[in-house]
Amino acid sequence: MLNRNEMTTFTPTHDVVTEATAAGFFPPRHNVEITQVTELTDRVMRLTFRDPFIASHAKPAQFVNLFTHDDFMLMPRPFGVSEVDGDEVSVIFAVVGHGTEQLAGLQAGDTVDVLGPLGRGFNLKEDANYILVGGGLGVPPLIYAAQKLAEHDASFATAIFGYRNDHFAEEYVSRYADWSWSIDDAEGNVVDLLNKLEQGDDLKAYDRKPIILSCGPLPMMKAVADWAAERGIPAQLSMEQRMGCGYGTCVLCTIDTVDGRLKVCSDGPVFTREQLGWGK
Amino acid sequence: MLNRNEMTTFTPTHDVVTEATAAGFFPPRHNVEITQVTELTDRVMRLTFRDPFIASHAKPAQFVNLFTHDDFMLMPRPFGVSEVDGDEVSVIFAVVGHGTEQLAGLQAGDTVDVLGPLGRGFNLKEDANYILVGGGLGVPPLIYAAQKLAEHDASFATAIFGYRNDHFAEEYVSRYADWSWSIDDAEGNVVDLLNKLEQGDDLKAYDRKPIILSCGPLPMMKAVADWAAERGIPAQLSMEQRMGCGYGTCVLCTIDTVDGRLKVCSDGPVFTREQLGWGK
Amino acid sequence: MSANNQSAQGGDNHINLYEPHVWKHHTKVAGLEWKNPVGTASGTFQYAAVRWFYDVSQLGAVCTKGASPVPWEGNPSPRTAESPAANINAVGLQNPGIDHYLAEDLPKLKAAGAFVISNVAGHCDDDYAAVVEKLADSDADMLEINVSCPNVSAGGMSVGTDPVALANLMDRLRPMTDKPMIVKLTPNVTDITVPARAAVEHGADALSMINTLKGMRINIRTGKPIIANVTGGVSGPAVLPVGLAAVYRVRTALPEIPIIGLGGIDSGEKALEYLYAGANAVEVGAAALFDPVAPLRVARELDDLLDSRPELAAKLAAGQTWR
Amino acid sequence: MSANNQSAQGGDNHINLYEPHVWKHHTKVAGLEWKNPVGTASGTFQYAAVRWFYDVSQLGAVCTKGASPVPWEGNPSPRTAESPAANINAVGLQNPGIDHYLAEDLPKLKAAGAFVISNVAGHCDDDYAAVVEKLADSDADMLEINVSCPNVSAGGMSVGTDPVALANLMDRLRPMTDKPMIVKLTPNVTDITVPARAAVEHGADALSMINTLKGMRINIRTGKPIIANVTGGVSGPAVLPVGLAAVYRVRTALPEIPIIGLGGIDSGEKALEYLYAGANAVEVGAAALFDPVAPLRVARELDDLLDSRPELAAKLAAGQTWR
Ligand SMILES: Cc1cc2nc3c(=O)[nH]c(=O)nc-3n(C[C@H](O)[C@H](O)[C@H](O)COP(=O)(O)OP(=O)(O)OC[C@H]3O[C@@H](n4cnc5c(N)ncnc54)[C@H](O)[C@@H]3O)c2cc1C
Ligand SMILES: Cc1cc2nc3c(=O)[nH]c(=O)nc-3n(C[C@H](O)[C@H](O)[C@H](O)COP(=O)(O)OP(=O)(O)OC[C@H]3O[C@@H](n4cnc5c(N)ncnc54)[C@H](O)[C@@H]3O)c2cc1C
Ligand SMILES: Cc1cc2nc3c(=O)[nH]c(=O)nc-3n(C[C@H](O)[C@H](O)[C@H](O)COP(=O)(O)O)c2cc1C
Ligand SMILES: Cc1cc2nc3c(=O)[nH]c(=O)nc-3n(C[C@H](O)[C@H](O)[C@H](O)COP(=O)(O)O)c2cc1C
Ligand code: FES
Ligand code: FES
Repeated sequence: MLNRNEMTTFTPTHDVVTEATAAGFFPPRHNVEITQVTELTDRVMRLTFRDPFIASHAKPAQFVNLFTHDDFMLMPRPFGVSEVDGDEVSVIFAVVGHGTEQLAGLQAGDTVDVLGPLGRGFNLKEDANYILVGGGLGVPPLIYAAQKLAEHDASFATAIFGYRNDHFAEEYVSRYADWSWSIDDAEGNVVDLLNKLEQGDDLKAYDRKPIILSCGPLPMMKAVADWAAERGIPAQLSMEQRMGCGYGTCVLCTIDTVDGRLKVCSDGPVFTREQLGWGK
Repeated sequence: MLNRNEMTTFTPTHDVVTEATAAGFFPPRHNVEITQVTELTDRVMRLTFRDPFIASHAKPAQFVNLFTHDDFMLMPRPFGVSEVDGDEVSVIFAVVGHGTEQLAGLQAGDTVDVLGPLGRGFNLKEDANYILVGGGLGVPPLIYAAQKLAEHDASFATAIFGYRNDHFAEEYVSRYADWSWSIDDAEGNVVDLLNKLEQGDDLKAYDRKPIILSCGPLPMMKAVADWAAERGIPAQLSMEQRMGCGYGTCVLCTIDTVDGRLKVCSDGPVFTREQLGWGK
Repeated sequence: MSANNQSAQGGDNHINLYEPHVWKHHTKVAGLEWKNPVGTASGTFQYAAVRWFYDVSQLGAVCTKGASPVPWEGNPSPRTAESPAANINAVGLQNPGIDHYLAEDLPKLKAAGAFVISNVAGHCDDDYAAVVEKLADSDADMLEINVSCPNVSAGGMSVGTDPVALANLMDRLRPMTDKPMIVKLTPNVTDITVPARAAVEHGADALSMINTLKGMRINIRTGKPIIANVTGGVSGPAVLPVGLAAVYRVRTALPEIPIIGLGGIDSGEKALEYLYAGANAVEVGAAALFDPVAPLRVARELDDLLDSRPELAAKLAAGQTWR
Repeated sequence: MSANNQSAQGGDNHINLYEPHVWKHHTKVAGLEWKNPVGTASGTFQYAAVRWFYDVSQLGAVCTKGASPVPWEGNPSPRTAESPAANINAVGLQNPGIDHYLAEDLPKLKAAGAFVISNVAGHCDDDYAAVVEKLADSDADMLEINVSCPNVSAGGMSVGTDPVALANLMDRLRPMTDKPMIVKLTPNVTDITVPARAAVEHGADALSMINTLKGMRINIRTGKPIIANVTGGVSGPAVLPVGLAAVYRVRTALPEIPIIGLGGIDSGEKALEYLYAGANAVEVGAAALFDPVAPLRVARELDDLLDSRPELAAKLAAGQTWR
């Protein structure tokens, strides 16, 4: 796999991460080995790469910039970390354009350039019953949230996932969540599930206060924020925006918040419903 | 190996050659398998690919456009065919820049995009004693000339090659040439060898009229043309120029001739010394 | 996915360009029908070279190399340099002259069934007039006046950057022929709508844009420019966004004028972007240097992409545009 | 060669950016010494983001995001689109305003040991004057007046394309400070030497070029522009030849004026091309979006490349240029 020969005279490899961190710096873009690529369902891929630094530092809802091997496509492709296993990091992504098409064609043994982990993740400090409400390709970061929450005895994770059709992430979330419910477009939506949860009095399961973590399509997140606001439940929402750099230097990734235009990449991607002015 | 995803929605593969030729057309740029890559000497590579069409049609001094897998480098890299074996075609090239650097990194099993064969080759119709005078990376097309001449009982080939230092092509030329002499910069130049040939009365060996075929650095070819002109020996010289297309459509590759500015790619690369106005 | 199978859109990744094809989506430029919206760009198409690779009558149009009143020898070599995702050229309009064009090139193209746009080059108004006069009675389907070549010192781009000079030129050329006249514009101006307006107000039936961007590369071994002419014209994928913005802007300023969009097109998808930006048709230039069949492939890809865009397709067929 | 070992020049393919490095080759811009000829480009460098990746005092200069008299919110999102070998941006100069800049950004950068070029943004002459007035007594090492932003409707690029407006602006700003004043030029003009001359004749101590090229992309699923602002500024490797030609041309027209060259630099080799084109120094922009350490890497690569070019290196150190 050859690439970017003319762009830069070298691509930092693994040892550069070590050097950067030893010198007190965050690792720059560097080249890592892909260990597994699986197609979960039609045009949804799970890609795993070896990166001890990201593996040991990534927080849920933080993301990594992946770069294609095609020099026409210089810009980063951001993906939420979906799982960490030892020094291996996984992302789950849908093939929606030229970049993801190409990443989907990579195989174990190939390499990929990566920068990360980036952004501010979910705040999981409170002991709570975290309700992870995900839709479509918003699901992957919530799997990682479930994985991290599983390490805390004092918090619980209830996953509520909505899918277009195939429930592609069930295998992964079921590894970690205390409860996991899912629904697809033919059956209804995640707010239906939230209502059921409330009716079954499971919102405050384990005697913990509920906190919603959500990631998914904008209309879904707005509905979830409304739902949470009506009940006075805190909600942290992970946003998406087209990015230039992913690490806060270019101001290309803003969204409108009550505090003005903020950067999704470094002020977010996680914002509270209050910051977004949603659910009023 | 992934490339050019955004550039074109497909790269024609081998069957396209079949389709094109069946429809009466010359094959477009297409993707072929590399079967061998060898380093002959420091930064001189021999690359072999499987291409039945080029293998059966290429004439000596015709060239092929190779394309890198790096989308920053869209332009063709032209190389003279240096040998054909069955349906495999070889080129020999020096690593002189970013494109050849990348081609040098390819391995057997990788693929490469190719267009060809291109240009007008040497005229080998006359029964003659062909003196192949090559310098440096002008040697490869002359190896192929020797290979083709070896198929003709009525013509002979004497190879006179000058190298910077390592005589990297001896193994190949010795397969085909009736005589082969070589020299490197420390020892002298090809005109010295031509003089020796003349002194030894080997110019008209086998009772055939001598015809010079030459390819190499400009000063060398000019000296060879002068030498030939003084003796009234015909000389065909294979020229180089930066190219845009390689097949005659862009007029980017001209050289000055007595007939005006002609295209190296399709009026040449072979020109007679008379056309070039050399050796007067 | 491997390099042998490089479909980027998950669609049909093997179009057989050599099977007979019935074009589904036509366009109309200045009242004339093109069998599909894709032509070749001037200077990147020579029939003698291209005929071996595909049937040129399959294209919407072929636009030929700029012809001058007498043969021109162009610039010295090297004439080209590479740049990321781009070619830089400094041909300087080398061509064998209009008489040769009329005797050799045009008849062969017409005999092959091509729809021909004859590109006109000049160093001064008299040059342009001399060529247009000879083309007036020819078999050319459309004329394209190149006032935008960055590689010649006189004429060429200087006319395209000066709306008054352009208006004068058009006033002179317009009465000479009834053939539709396209004016080809340069992006090397502060505001491309200024020459666009001048051309249209003085008789242009259509506009084409963009010609190449002025650019250069330097050889870091010698510290000298790679191209003998120092600068050249940048084309290829790198210029795509500049061409799209030019078309979009001119379409906004002049809602009615037919526009041929070009610059950086190497796929049906990119051609489609130009149509959405407001072009009636497109041309493929540098991409044909890297693969001879690129224009035909773009046409075929576009023909398929238009299937799922009936509204756009209907507008094009009626001589209207998306915007 | 594998992807793990991507040296393109066969040289040392592993520069350790984190080891202490003694810069071998300096440059001088408008009389001020830079420890190496590489800076960051305005709008692609924010200390709060970059400080985690490398020691910013290692660069020749850092040029900060354009500051306006009051906070600006910039353009709506999406603000960016990709293009072959390029980024398109339409930030529209979002920034927290000069007071915030002076209170927060500049002190931190100076404390970190950076050589700072403060970029000045404005919608009108009063805006520019208000910012320059506040910067006059600041710790900024140089000022850069951005009259070339294509993403704001008033001011910005319009001043940079109009030599009279530019002259008036400079007449107003020049007396306000002794700090060296760089004027940043746009390539979106017919002849870049016209604003260049106007700037220099009215007091600019140096010129920087190029700002971004106007461009756009369209989403073929919706038929609409990708960027909310419709057009944006193209930067990255695709614009390299345009930037080189601009520097070459201005250097020819104005042999003495210090020039900072930028546009498409992502390697020491490309930086070197700018120096051979006649620049005294360079800046790295879009490349830093794709890899935070790009400017430092370019500086290190260039430092090595200059070893074998003593004549060029000596000229730079003396404040002269290659051409
Ligand atoms: C913080 C964050 C986390 C994300 N996590 C995931 C994830 O876990 N799984 C997943 O499938 N997708 C995720 N996305 C979306 C993902 O980044 C895009 O689908 C992907 O970049 C599309 O690339 P492409 O080349 O296929 O599309 P193209 O449309 O060809 O890309 C063109 C350009 O637009 C950008 N772009 C296009 N769509 C988006 C988008 N929705 N968001 C941001 N940039 C976009 C691309 O990055 C690229 O720069 C995330 C986005 C963000 C911002
Ligand atoms: C007809 C013909 C036959 C050739 N045969 C051989 C051969 O058998 N073996 C061999 O080693 N070399 C041969 N060359 C030269 C070879 O094409 C160049 O060395 C090669 O293109 C350099 O590519 P690069 O990317 O490494 O160099 P770069 O300098 O990085 O290339 C930049 C651009 O300049 C072009 N270019 C650079 N040098 C040359 C050159 N000398 N001739 C033409 N284009 C050039 C490249 O093709 C590319 O478009 C031949 C050239 C021609 C015209
Ligand atoms: C080698 C070459 C020669 C060209 N010659 C001409 C010409 O003679 N007349 C003209 O109007 N445009 C000429 N052009 C410009 C192209 O027609 C086209 O406007 C430009 O290249 C942008 O399109 P592209 O990016 O698809 O190449 C030439 C371009 C190239 C690459
Ligand atoms: C995201 C982004 C923001 C920019 N903001 C500014 C700015 O505020 N002021 C300015 O003078 N130039 C700005 N520029 C232009 C760059 O400084 C530079 O001139 C241009 O991008 C070309 O260089 P490059 O190809 O190295 O990016 C910006 C460029 C980018 C990509
Ligand atoms: S993507 Fe650059 S600041 Fe967010
Ligand atoms: S390279 Fe195009 S005509 Fe020769």
